[in-house]
Parts: sequence; structure tokens; C-alpha cells
Amino acid sequence: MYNRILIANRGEIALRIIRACREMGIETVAIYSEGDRGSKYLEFADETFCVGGPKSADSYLRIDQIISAAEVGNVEAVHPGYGFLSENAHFNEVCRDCNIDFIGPTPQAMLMLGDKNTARALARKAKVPVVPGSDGLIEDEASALRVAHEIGFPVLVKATAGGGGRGMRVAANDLSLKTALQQAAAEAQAAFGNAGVYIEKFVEHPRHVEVQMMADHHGNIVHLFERDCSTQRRHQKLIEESPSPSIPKSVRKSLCEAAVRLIQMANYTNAGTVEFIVDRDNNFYFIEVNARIQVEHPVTEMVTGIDLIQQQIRIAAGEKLPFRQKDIECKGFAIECRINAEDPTKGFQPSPGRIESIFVPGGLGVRFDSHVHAGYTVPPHYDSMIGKLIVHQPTRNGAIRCMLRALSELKISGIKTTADFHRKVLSHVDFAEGRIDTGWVERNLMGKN
Amino acid sequence: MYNRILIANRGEIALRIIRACREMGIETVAIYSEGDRGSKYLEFADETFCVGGPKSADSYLRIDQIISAAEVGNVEAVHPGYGFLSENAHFNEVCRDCNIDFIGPTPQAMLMLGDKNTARALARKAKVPVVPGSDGLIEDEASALRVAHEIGFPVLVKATAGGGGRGMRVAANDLSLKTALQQAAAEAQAAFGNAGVYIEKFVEHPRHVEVQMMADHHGNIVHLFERDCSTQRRHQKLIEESPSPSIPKSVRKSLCEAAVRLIQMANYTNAGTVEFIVDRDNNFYFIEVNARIQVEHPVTEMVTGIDLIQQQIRIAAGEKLPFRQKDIECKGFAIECRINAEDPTKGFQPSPGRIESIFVPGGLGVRFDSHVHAGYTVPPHYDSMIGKLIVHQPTRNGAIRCMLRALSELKISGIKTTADFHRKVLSHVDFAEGRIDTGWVERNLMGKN
Amino acid sequence: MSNEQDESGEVFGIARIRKLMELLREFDLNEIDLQDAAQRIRLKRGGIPMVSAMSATGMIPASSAAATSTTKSEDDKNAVFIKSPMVGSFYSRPKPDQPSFVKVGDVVAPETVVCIVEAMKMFNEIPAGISGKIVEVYVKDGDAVDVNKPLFKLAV
Amino acid sequence: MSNEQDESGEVFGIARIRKLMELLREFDLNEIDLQDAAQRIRLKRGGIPMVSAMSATGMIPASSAAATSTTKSEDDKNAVFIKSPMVGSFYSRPKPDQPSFVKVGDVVAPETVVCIVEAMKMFNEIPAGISGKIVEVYVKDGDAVDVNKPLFKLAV
Repeated sequence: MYNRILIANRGEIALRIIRACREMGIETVAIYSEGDRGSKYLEFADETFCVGGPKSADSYLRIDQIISAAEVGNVEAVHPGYGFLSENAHFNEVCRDCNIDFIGPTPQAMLMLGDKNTARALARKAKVPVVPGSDGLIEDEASALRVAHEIGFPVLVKATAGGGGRGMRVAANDLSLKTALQQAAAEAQAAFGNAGVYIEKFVEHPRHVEVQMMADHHGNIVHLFERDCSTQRRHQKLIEESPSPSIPKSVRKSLCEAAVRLIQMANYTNAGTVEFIVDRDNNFYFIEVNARIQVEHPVTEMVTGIDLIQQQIRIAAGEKLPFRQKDIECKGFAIECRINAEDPTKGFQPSPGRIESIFVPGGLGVRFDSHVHAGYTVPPHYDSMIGKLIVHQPTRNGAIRCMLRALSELKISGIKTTADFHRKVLSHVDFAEGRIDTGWVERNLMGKN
Repeated sequence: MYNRILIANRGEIALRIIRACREMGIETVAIYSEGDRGSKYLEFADETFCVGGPKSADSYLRIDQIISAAEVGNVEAVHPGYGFLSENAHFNEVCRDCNIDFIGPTPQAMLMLGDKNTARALARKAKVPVVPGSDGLIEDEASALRVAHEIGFPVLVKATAGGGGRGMRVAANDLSLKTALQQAAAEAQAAFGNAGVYIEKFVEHPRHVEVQMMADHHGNIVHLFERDCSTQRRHQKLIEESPSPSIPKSVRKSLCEAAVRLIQMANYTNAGTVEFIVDRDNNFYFIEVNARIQVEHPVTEMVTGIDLIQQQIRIAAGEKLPFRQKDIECKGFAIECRINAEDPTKGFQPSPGRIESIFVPGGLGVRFDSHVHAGYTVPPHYDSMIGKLIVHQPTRNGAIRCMLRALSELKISGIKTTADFHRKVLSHVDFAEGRIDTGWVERNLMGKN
Repeated sequence: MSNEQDESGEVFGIARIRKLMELLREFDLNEIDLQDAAQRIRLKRGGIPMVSAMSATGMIPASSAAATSTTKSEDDKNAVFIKSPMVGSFYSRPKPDQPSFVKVGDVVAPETVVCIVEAMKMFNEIPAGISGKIVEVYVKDGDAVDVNKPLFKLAV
Repeated sequence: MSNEQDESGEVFGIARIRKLMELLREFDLNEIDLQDAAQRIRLKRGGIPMVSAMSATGMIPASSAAATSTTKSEDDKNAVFIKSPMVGSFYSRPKPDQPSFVKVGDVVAPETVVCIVEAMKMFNEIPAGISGKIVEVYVKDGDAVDVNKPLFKLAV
């Protein structure tokens, strides 16, 4: 096992990793930008290095400074968290070149799954259903039209290197498809330096269901069941839960087994998530693999009782998974609400600033993972998420009521947060009955159709 | 089920009960003293009543004011929490006379078990082992000496109405017994208005193990396994855990079964705790029944997944227990540390005052039940406990490490707390190996023998 | 434990200044002025002493054992409140068909009964506890009141 | 590491002034007036502007863009720091058997190399970035340094 790990991230996930390490007896080296200097969670690390200015590009994305910190800090491994460099295969490779373990998949697996088109091909090979589509990059308008006519409108034009909704367009007919192709390619070129796009059948009112995977370096692969992340606003997840409230048992089983086949086919190791969309008839289609730990991993931890961060570290250090598939139980119901420093009454605009006061909810089955406290200033430079409120209860209805209770206790003054917005969602009959799809928030709570 | 409940308590347990009620959809009426006016947790109640001045005798012990609040507040039941009026059979009776349910046992069961001597007789009837002793109140010195010679020195002189170590004396020979009898009787008369004392064999280096009981009004009785509360300072519990790290499986089984027999014999209903001491040979002896919810109930909640406060309310409202003994599992290991506003470097003297800043620990398996926050002023009028830090992990070693991690995160400035003291205990090899008895803290950490 | 203690040796140290302010308040001072060569700390408080703001009007001190009436400085300096000494239901009149004990504009003496608070089926007559003129009534018949709840505002 | 420590070096740090204002409000004071030689913080409430922080000496602003050397007011007004621009290991000399680039008392020009920071097997020569006289060295050979870590104190 490692003696010392560097955490190449900030905020709540940096704190989450520090916590896992401390419980394992592993020393931690934290990095920080000038924008995070003085943050209290840094006191929980054994050593800290300032790696540059407040902007991510000047600090949390500076591979050179981070590697220097890893070397000077004398660590044996780097945990990248999520975001920033977590899915950067180059960083992954540089770590390994410097003889520092990267806690995550191999650069090869990362590259293979990072390209959506390759991942899609792999899925087909593993007999994992994919959304009908172009089976490769679109070379010209004519072939795009031909594919669209084959699979039927509406279709989705997507960037092969894309993510977070960028380089993505819906087309309902020949004309809009032509425009969409141009726009998506231009946007993808600008955002990712890769103009490659492909076409998929547009699934209406899809639910987002993903499977948490864990694979060691000894050929053992397990799934830790699914998470339903259908409550989204503009492709940003707001609420995640496990198990999914809306898929039948048999579908759940097929879904999890499909995810295992894909991960096996990719020779993937460490933690990863296989994302699917599920249509109204409970057909599921593979979307992509997230080759990292995810924001919403705690809901899986709550229902399985397994510490995913500790497992990531153990796997990277070469240990065998300490459980087999049949040992993993999904017990009770867990829900997570992302608490963002945003003002829902003003189009969710970021609301950085000083937290004057905060009351942290407690009680049975309540977990608040956050690095903030009264007196903490939310910097304007990063993601607006300031914490994750997670509940775990024996019944889903109990979990919803517990979350509503906990949200009402989470009183934060000084900045605006999404806490009250979550209460609206959780109080809605559609949420209670598991009728949320990825467009539900926009249709029902944003005054749009 | 009730629509509205009054909470006849303050601080963390008042908040705990508010939380349970909110999750059950029950409205709450909170009472407060002038010393607690403006406390944030009161905002979570639906209605609040000031019942008097800061001193407990002027407010939280004012049965008249509390009953008035219950009537004006239009509640159907009162939850007494722990301490204050929770084991006051008169208050219990007044509630019922006013047609308000008292969430706890009947006044009869409370009275019967509240008198240690009666409880002891009942235990013997239920074939629950008791510490060898006088089997009744001591009438004169001569009979005390006779009993002492029968059971052998050292012996313990205890007040029949006592609690918390008051009216209690150890005697090692005839001479010290005579003195002890006088002192204990005088102290008991002063403290409880009842000079009755009895004699017991003094068990050296005992462990304190108690069994959580739950009984409904339909004859169903279950135990929720044991808690080990051996880490004490001057008979005050500091750390509690479940399961006990030091008793063999067979002893655990006998212990729990004995507790069930006693509760059944007493016709006891609602939540209660049967306390035992366990000697070095794992013989256990009944000590007393706590006829209320206890401070340390969360450790049982963590290992069983059962919300004890919600269950108390359901039982009082006439519901049947929703589980049978065989349905109750004890999963993993839970530990609780009581966080007191005390200065361990100054003989644990109370340290009331304003909390300037606080960092609340989070993460997997961590629960912090507390009503305090940055800016909260700990009043000097009440118990010094400001919160309970609870962890739950798959292994005991994991729980200890998790607690050490969480304690180190719990940074409170403005007042002194026992957090660092707990770290000393938890880091000790004796704690790791389950070798703590009720005198261990004094012998090992207080510079005394 | 805290950083503030460490910096307390310094003129601009927050911990020291807080301590001084606490002393200022504890001893009810108006000003602290400390000088040592180039160093100076000066703290000032309002022209009028803080707690004695209302004592000029000869009001009953807030520490009187009975909660019946205590004082409070609000918008005007001469206002006093008659507060409820107990939890219960407020009634302005002895019986539903009878007039109110008092109304706005009435002058009351300390022993004047101003209302009833019903608690546990008992009707408790509440005396004013102080002399003055009723200028406002805060509660209606049947309202729930608790300890120290302001019932009437008096001009004294 | 905490905000308080960061502020403690600087008299006019915003965090400190905020603390003072909070104290002013908490203790309901009218004025705080702190002086230490040429430095003064004076906060007033009611009618008069609240903050009037002033400095008799013309100080160099702390917000200079380059990280290599920024200024900081500590005990003396003319101190400037040469800070590390990167994470790495500090070396005071080109090779172990050679003398230090600079030592206390040396006068440096902006382009004077003052040390090496080794990062990823690369030896990066660090220029002073400013003219002045070295009055203190904060790090030893082999010490880990990070971005903006003060390496040298200069009198300018």
C-alpha cells in the first residue's frame, strides 16, 4: 500500500480523498491555487503545494507544476478526483513515466473510451446496445442524410470528442440536419480541437441511468448497481439516486451485465461509470464511459456500504477486490442533491462570495460532503458546487422525506444556493413516482417547453 | 398517527426529535427557556413556547408551563427526550391525565423500574442475574455487616433512589462500611429525598454493557443488541459503541435474552435500556433500567438501521412494531463520542461561550448530531454536551480510524471541547483491543490510580 | 489553540481588541484609550451608557422576579411592556359578555388586572405590575402566549 | 494556512478590517482607532464614514502581476520578497562545490540569478526580478518550494 498520495484536485473531492487516505493511514499531499489558498480543508493534508494562480489553467491544469509537487512531495501515487486532469490521458501517462501511479484506468483504456466513436464500436462488439446511428464519423452531408433516413428523424448530431452538451445538435428534418452538422462541427472544433461528428437516433424523454464499475488488475470485475441521474438541467446533473426508481428488475439486471461486458472488453481497471439512456419502453442504450470517480459516487457508497475512493486506491496499489459480485448488496435508497452556489431565481447564475453562516444538517442517514464552513469564501474561478447532501433510508419515500427535511435545515446565508430548488423537485409527484426524464426540469420548473 | 407533538427538551435531542417528526410528517411544538431563546434549531419546529427562565428549574422542569404549552399548542403527545422530565413519573401521569400521550413507558412501569430495589427484585424474578447483595434496603448497621461478610468485601453502598454516582460508596472493611453507610444515606437524603440504601458486591474493573429494548402495546418485545459504554469518567459516559468489543457471542446472546425477560416481566413498553456490568470472567449483572431514550441511541441506529425516535413515536401512537427479532440485524461497527464543552486540561471544567468557528466532519459513515453552529453561544445553564459524533464502518478498526479522522476535522474555536481527549482514548491500544473498563479513563488518562 | 491568540501581542491583533471590547462592556465603560509611544488603541462607545439607557425614566428593572412586566428599549425610550408570566391563552375580558379589563388609552396602576391567561383550565388574572398608560395591545382573545411574550405596551 | 495567518502580516488586510467591523458592530461601539507609528486604522460609525485606513509612507501596491517578486508590508516598509515562480526544490548554488549565487548583503539587479529551482529534473535559474539588497534567505538547499513561496527578502 502507498505511504503518500498527491491529490490533484480541489474542494469537496480533494477533502473526500484526504478523508479516505487518513482512514487508510496514507499521508496526503494537497495542491492548491492562489484562489484556494487558506482553505480549511488543506489543513487536513500532510503537506500542501501552491501550484499557481486562481485560474484552473494556471494551477489545477498545470501538469508540470503538479508533477513537480508529486516529486518534491515524494508521493507514490496521484489521485485526480473528477474534472480537471482526471480524464487527461497525457497527464495519466506523464505520471506513469515519472514512476508515480495514476489512480484510475490505464492511459490506453482512457483513450479508447474517451473517444465516443471508438467506445461505441467497442460496445457493439461487447453486445451492449447502442443508439442506432452512423456507426462512425460522418464524412459528408449526403451520408448524414442517408443515415438519418435509415434510422428516422429526429436525430442527434454529436461531437466525437464532446461532452457536457457541447458540439451537440438535434435535427428534425433534412434542412435542420444540414445546419446542425455545420454548427456541431464548428463548435466541436472550437471546444475540443476535433471537428469529427456522428449521428444518432434522438431518444425522446430519455432517463439517464449509469452503472458504477470497479475492476482490479487481477481480472476481477464487479458492478455496484446503477444510479439514476435523470434530474438534470441543461445536461448538468442535479439529483442522483440509487437504485433507479423507474426501471424494472429485469432491465436493471441486463443493464448491469451489459456494463460488465463492456468494461471487460475494454480491459478497463479501477473505478468507472458506464452511462446509458433508457427510453420510455425501458430499452437502454450505451452512451459513454466516464473513466474516473464521479461526483455522485456517494449514493453508491450509501447503498453498498463500500468506500469507493478507498477501493480505487487499493486497486491502483495492486490489491485484489476484497469482494465478489455476489457479496455486493444494494440496501435501501440513497439520494444526492448537488448544492451549488447558484441563484435559481436568476437563471442559475453563479453566486460566489462569503458564506456568512451555515447550518449543517445531521441525523440518521444524512451525509453532507463539503469543504465549506461559515467564513469560507466561495471563489468565482471554479465549478459552483459547494457540497453534496446525501441521504440513505430503508424506503425511497423515507429517503425523499429525509432529504426534504435535511434540505430545509441547510441554511446558508451570504450566497444563494440550489437547496430550495431541490425541495421543489423532491416535493413533486413526478419525482415521487419516478417519472423524471432528462428534460423534466426544463419542461416543468423552468417555464419552458 | 399523531399530527402534532410537543418536545419537552432542548438542544441536540430536541433537534433529533424534530428531525424524526419532520420525516414522519408530524408537526412539532418546541419549548425553550430564556437561556435558549433564539437558538437556530427552534426554527425547525412549527411552533415554539418560552416556558421560563434559563435555569432548568424555571423552565424545562416546569411541568405546569410545559403542560400549558402542550394544551395551547394543541398537541396529541409529548416526547420528553432524555434528562429533565424524561423519567419523571408524575409528569408522565399529568400528561396522560390531560389526555396527552407521553412518548415512553407507562408511569407504573417507570415507577417500578425507577426504584432500584424494586427493579432488582423484579430482575431476580425474571431470572436475570443481579449483583449479590442485601436483597432489600439496609435497616441497620448490623445487618449491613452481616450481608457484607456473606458476599465478601469490597462492597458497594448504593442509594435506592440514586443515579449518576450520587449516594454511592465503596467499602473495603467493617470500619469503612460503617462510614459509607452514613455518608451514602445522608447524600441520598439530600439529593433524592430518600435515604434508603442497599449493599452490593463491588465488582472490580467492570465493563458497562447495556441492551436497547423496544416493546409495543401489543405484546411484541425486541432487543436491538447491546452498547458498550465502558469508557467513562466519574460515571459519565464518554464513548459508546455497538457491538461490544469485549464480550463473547454466547454472553451477548444471554445478555440480550435476559434483558428481554426483564422488560417482559415489567410489562414495559416503548424504548428502554437494560444496563449491566460485566466482570472479568464475563459474568454479567443487572444494574438498572433507563426508562427513556438515551444519549447514545445513535450507535444502535447505525448498526440496525432503525430510527429509534420514530419507533418510539409509532409505539406511543399504538402501532405494532414493524419488525420481529429475527428481522433485526446488527451490521458493522458504530462508535459515538460525546463532544462536551469542557476543558480536559482543567479537570473537564465546563467551557460555555460563543463558538467562533466550527468545521463539521462529513464523509462516508460519519454523523454529527448537534444543534450548534458558528456563532452559537453555549449557555452555562445546562449539560455541557454540545453534540455527538458518530461513525459507522464495516470493521471496528475501520470505525476507530474513521472516528480519529472525523475528530481531527472537528475544529471548534471559541470554546474548549473534549474532541482531542477522545483522540487519546481511541488511539490507545487498550481501546483497540477492547480492554476498557469503567475505571480505565481515571487510571490511565487522569494521572490517578 | 487559535491563531488569534498568537497575534494578540500586536496592536492590530483581533483577539486583543475583542478582549478589550469585552472588558469595555463588562465594566460598562464609554471609552478605552491606550497609548505607548507610537502605539495607540482607542475604543469608543455611544454617548449614553448602554444599559442605563432606560433607567432615567425610573422603570422597574428587568431582573424583578415576576415576569409580569419587564422593560425594553424600542422605538421610544418611555415604552414599557407588560409581558406574560406564563404559557397559556390570552383573554382580554373576565367573561365573553363583559367588557375588556383595559383598552388603549387607559391608565393602569401596578395592581390593575389587565387580562387573564388561561393555563391548565385555570384563569390567572394578570396585574399590570407598573403604572402607565396603555398605548398598544399585542394579542387578541384566545391567542397563545408564552413566558415574556409582550401583551401590552405602556407609556410611563 | 488560514485566512487569519495570511492577514496577520498586513495591517490593512481586508479580512482584518472586516473582523474589526464585526467587532464594532457586535459590541455596539462608535469608534475604533488603532495606531502604530505611521500606520493607523480608524473605524467610525454613525454619521462619519466608517473606514479610513491610511498610510503615511507611500507603499508599493501588493497587486503586482508577476509572481517572481511581489511586495508585502511587514515590519519595515521597504521590504520586498523574491518568490518562487514554480514548485520544485531550491538550490542556492549552481553546483554543490560552487559558492552561492547570492548571500545576505549582496546587491542584486532584476536579471541577477539568485537561485535554482529544480522541477522535473530541470534546473531553472531564477532571476531576482527587481533591484535591491538581500537581507534574508528563507530557504535552505534542497527545501521544497511552491508557487509564491518567499525565497529572499530584499531591501529596496
